[in-house]
Amino acid sequence: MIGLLRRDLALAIRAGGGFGLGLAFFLIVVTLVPFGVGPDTAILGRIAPGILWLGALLACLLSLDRILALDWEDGSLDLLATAPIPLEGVVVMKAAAHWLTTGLPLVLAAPALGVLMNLPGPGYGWLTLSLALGTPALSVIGAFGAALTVGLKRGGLLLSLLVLPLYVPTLIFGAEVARRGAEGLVIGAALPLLAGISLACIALMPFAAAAAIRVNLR
Amino acid sequence: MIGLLRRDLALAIRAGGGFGLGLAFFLIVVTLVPFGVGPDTAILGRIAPGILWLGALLACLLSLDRILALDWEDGSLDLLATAPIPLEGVVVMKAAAHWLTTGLPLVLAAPALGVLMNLPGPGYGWLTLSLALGTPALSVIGAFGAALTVGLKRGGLLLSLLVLPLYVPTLIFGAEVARRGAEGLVIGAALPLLAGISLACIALMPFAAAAAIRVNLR
Amino acid sequence: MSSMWEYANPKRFMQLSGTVLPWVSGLAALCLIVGLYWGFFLTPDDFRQGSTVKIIYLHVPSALMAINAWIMMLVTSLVWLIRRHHVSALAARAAAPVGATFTVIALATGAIWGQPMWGTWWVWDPRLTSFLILFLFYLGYIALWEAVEDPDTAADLTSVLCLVGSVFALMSRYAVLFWNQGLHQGATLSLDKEENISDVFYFPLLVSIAGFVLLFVALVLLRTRTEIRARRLRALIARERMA
Amino acid sequence: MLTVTGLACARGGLPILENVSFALAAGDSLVLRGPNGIGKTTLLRVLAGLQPPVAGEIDCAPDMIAYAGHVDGIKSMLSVTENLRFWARVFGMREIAPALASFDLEALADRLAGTLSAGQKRRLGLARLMVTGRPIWMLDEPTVSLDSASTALFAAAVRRHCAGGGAALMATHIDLGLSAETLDLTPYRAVLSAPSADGFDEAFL
Amino acid sequence: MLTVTGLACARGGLPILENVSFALAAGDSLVLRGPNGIGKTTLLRVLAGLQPPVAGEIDCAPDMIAYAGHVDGIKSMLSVTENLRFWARVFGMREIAPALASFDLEALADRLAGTLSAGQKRRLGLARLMVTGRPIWMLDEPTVSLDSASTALFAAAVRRHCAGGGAALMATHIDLGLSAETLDLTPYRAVLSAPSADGFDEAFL
Amino acid sequence: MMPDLGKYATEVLSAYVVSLALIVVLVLISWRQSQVVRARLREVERRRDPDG
Ligand code: HEM
Ligand SMILES: Nc1ncnc2c1ncn2[C@@H]1O[C@H](COP(=O)(O)OP(=O)(O)OP(=O)(O)O)[C@@H](O)[C@H]1O
Ligand SMILES: Nc1ncnc2c1ncn2[C@@H]1O[C@H](COP(=O)(O)OP(=O)(O)OP(=O)(O)O)[C@@H](O)[C@H]1O
Ligand SMILES: [Mg+2]
Ligand SMILES: [Mg+2]
Repeated sequence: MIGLLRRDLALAIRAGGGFGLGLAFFLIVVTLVPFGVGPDTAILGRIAPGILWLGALLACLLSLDRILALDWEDGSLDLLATAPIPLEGVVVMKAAAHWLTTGLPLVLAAPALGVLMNLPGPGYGWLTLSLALGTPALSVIGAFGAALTVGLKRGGLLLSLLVLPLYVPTLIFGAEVARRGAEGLVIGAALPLLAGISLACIALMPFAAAAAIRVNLR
Repeated sequence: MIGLLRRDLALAIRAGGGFGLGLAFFLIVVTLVPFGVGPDTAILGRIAPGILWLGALLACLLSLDRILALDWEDGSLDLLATAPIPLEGVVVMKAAAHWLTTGLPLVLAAPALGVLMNLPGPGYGWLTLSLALGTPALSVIGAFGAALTVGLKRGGLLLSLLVLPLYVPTLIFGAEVARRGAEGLVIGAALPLLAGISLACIALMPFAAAAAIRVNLR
Repeated sequence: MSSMWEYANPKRFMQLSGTVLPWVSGLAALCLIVGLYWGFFLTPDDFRQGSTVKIIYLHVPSALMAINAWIMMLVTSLVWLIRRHHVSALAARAAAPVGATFTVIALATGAIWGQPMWGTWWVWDPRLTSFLILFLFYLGYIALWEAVEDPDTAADLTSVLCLVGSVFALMSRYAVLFWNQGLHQGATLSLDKEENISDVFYFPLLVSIAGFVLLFVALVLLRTRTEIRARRLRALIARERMA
Repeated sequence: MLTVTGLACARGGLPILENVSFALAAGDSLVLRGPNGIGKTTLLRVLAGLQPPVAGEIDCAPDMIAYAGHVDGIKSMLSVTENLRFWARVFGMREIAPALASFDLEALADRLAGTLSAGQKRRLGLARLMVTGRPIWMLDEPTVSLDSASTALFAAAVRRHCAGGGAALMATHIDLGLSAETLDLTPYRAVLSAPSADGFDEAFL
Repeated sequence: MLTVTGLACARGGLPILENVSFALAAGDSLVLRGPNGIGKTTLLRVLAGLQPPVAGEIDCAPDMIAYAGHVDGIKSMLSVTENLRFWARVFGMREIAPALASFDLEALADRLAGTLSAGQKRRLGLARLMVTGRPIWMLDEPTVSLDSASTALFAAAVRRHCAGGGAALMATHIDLGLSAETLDLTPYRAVLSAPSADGFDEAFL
Repeated sequence: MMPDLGKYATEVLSAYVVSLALIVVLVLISWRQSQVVRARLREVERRRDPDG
């Protein structure tokens, strides 16, 4: 299974800088927001936590279809399904590779982008923490979505459509933690709830995803 | 060439509702924003034109890699390149199909979503107009990006990275028109500039895109 | 014999750059040390900006070179597209990370300067914004080079991207100006302007700019030599495998 | 090793093969034949456990089968060695040298798999079977794009595998030069029973 | 119709074939042979104009060639008829019935192409050639996955095409039962001249 | 020796440190790459042509 993780990381890096690209997309989204919204720093500061969370979410989303689609196309998934490792393990490893190449860099880069968005001072720590807790859930949920849509020739759009509603709770609590942090309020229940969602997703989603893959291979 | 357009439209519709999906993504992004940003209506109204434009842009972006990648994978692009229609024409038709399935529905749906975002009254007409003028440029620029990255197995991310900075002028002028419209200001030069960018892109980009495809097929 | 294109031949280029490189590097180091030392230690504080003027010796040269590096890439890309000299394409590839680094330096020093001057690290000022966009173009350009396997294909695609990108970078510049009138300094270095910055700051700045230019040239020469060698290495290995 | 009795398979909701029975013992190799569209691919996928059978029994531990389909599961951005080593790890094996040698891939070992020609890719796909360490090979048109020398390599590899106590089940249209039994699937084509006149039974059939 | 003189082609920056010369007249069919990786696919792509030659001349109007590569350009979400009709429109033709008939596709005409078996897909890919209306067919391993009956259909289609004044150039490893000339590419493998010792000439070779 | 930077010392110093660090890193990376590629090329050429 570690072999699978290593291969996926190698592929992500070799196939054009897996690490860099998610990050670059995040940077771009954050850059584009002021063009849309206007350069007023007060407003930008207000919406910064939410937009940073949304940007992270979209950066994750955009790379989701790589989780399984390539393996499906070249037949690797058929072969993995008949290999001596459980499909659940395959899903976990693929989600982990996705998180390492997309989620983790976002967590590390978020403070720098916070500067661009005039995030208020106390927000930086909370933003990073909330992303660190929340992005694993995004990757696992995304793996489930990828499993549902694997084999359908429809580009990422259907996948996004399925996955985005599932992202809503994570987004709400994550952005809430970041916003309260930025405004200096008490964080409250949002943080444990966010952590809880992540843990539950990591524990349960792989089974759903593996079941979906089995159905799709049929 | 019309045959190509018709085929692409048929494929978009059959392969999982091309029309619906871009729209649905737009809808979801726009609904997620209040979760991220918080439900304050005054702020939402302020940022509405910008967010709607950004949502449209991202919805376009997400479906870009379908413009050429599928045709590359199954060999159709090789065959189209040896067919008696010029590659430039192929690019135009593919961009047109993309616009019809993604840009046009967004234009039509934008007013409805404006309501969700508390877009101020006078903004609706201008938002629709700016999207109608701007989204064709998004599709053509996207086709160029797709041509650059066709044949690279790297999912949509590299494509986004290349295309998003190219979207900046269109986004700025488009959002500017929408914002000024919403705030009841004079629109001024932004509108003709937006139209000019769209026209220039439509006139010139297909040549660059066709050149990139030729290089990639080599 | 006298054609400048001769140096576009890799062999001639390797010879020439081999002899020139040590001199350029030495001169670059000299100018940088002199310029930055002069600027940092020997200039007075500005009456308005205090000691922060000293940042100008890093900020302005790096900003200038960040733009000029892109222009150089544009020219070499055109040469590659028109005359198909490999050295030209490889020089563009070699220059991109250097330009990107200069862009980062300009952004970082500007941001650090902004904190005391404007009270914020970052504002969406046109000059700053266009620089951020330039940085994005660098990123995309470098990513495309890395992503394409075949070197000639990569050269062609990145050249096309560079051309199209330049046009869009210009358009973005105007769009951004239209969108927001900013806080940033106007051009104070132009020769025909009345209120040029005073000579105390001016001369060390010039030396420092010369240092950055030479540093750029030296780095591009060095990296182009590496790229050429890597190309040959690739060809030789492929050939070994075929045999 | 593998015993199939009364197997029926469906594809796209329609039954296509019925009542297939055969047995494969250690050392056997069996060639599936039949016209295009008879259901060879479907049968192999059912046997490999990728798809449930409609009826009948497959008597075989699922971890004995190494399946190779129409596409090869090759990553074009990894080198030939890396591709093989990955599959070896997944199947808990170590050695990839014999696989490289059997399919004459040593010269290509460091090439990115994406730069191989069609036949070279297929050789790599077949070499993967040798690093699974599993006794039953199930191959769907293994010799597609192979030239005669490579086909001979493949036949030799199958012969060695069977001699070593393995078994092979292959669907193919061409002659492999193996002394294998053949099973023609034509007689097993499913006959659609007339749907029950009053409609609507459990499987809509 | 097609005359090739002294052609050299490269792949991945390396020359692989040199000095290939042949001519194809109306009514001719020529089979390219050679071991895996010799460069058949590359040669066909060069001739079809998808890739520039390194040296040599190709004397042929580019709009005379219909190319069919390793993959078929079939859209799985369109039916067989829709796929064919699309290509017919692109090439300015009308009739698709003869193409369907020649490759025995009538029974499958309304099926989505994605639900065809490997051989059925390939038949559809070959049927596409007939709706291009172009005189020179260039085929890269056309009979992959075809059973013997379909191979015979294909051979008959080629024979009819050549009898009607067309020509065909095919790369294949198996015997098609056509009375075609063959061109073995093995002797044309490019010999790499020793690279200049001090390196760095224009092409880095 | 050290000029008095007044209340902006951190800003000025950090600007210099960041810029010089970036420049040094870039120079080092370029230099290392050049050495690595040069060594590998030399090795391949020797392998190809042992006496030359
Ligand atoms: C992240 C923030 C900043 C960026 C990206 C930035 C970028 C630039 C650029 C692109 C130039 C133009 C070089 C040229 O075209 O000649 C420049 C020049 C200059 N900048 Fe900044 N800048 C930033 C912040 C600042 C700040 C905060 C100050 C001081 C208050 C400042 C002062 C100057 C000065 C004095 C020049 C020289 C103007 C001239 O002579 O043309 N910059 N900067
Ligand atoms: N989704 C589907 N709906 C209906 N029929 C289908 C579907 N998918 C496949 N089929 C049919 O099932 C049959 C069996 O296909 P299969 O791929 O198993 O054939 P095969 O024997 O492998 O043929 P080949 O030699 O061409 O590879 C074919 O007739 C095919 O047309
Ligand atoms: N990017 C590349 N870099 C180096 N060599 C390559 C590259 N792509 C292909 N080749 C080599 O070029 C040669 C020609 O490949 P080509 O696909 O033309 O062979 P082919 O004759 O069609 O073989 P097959 O019968 O297996 O289809 C092969 O040896 C292949 O390994
Ligand atoms: Mg089959
Ligand atoms: Mg081939």
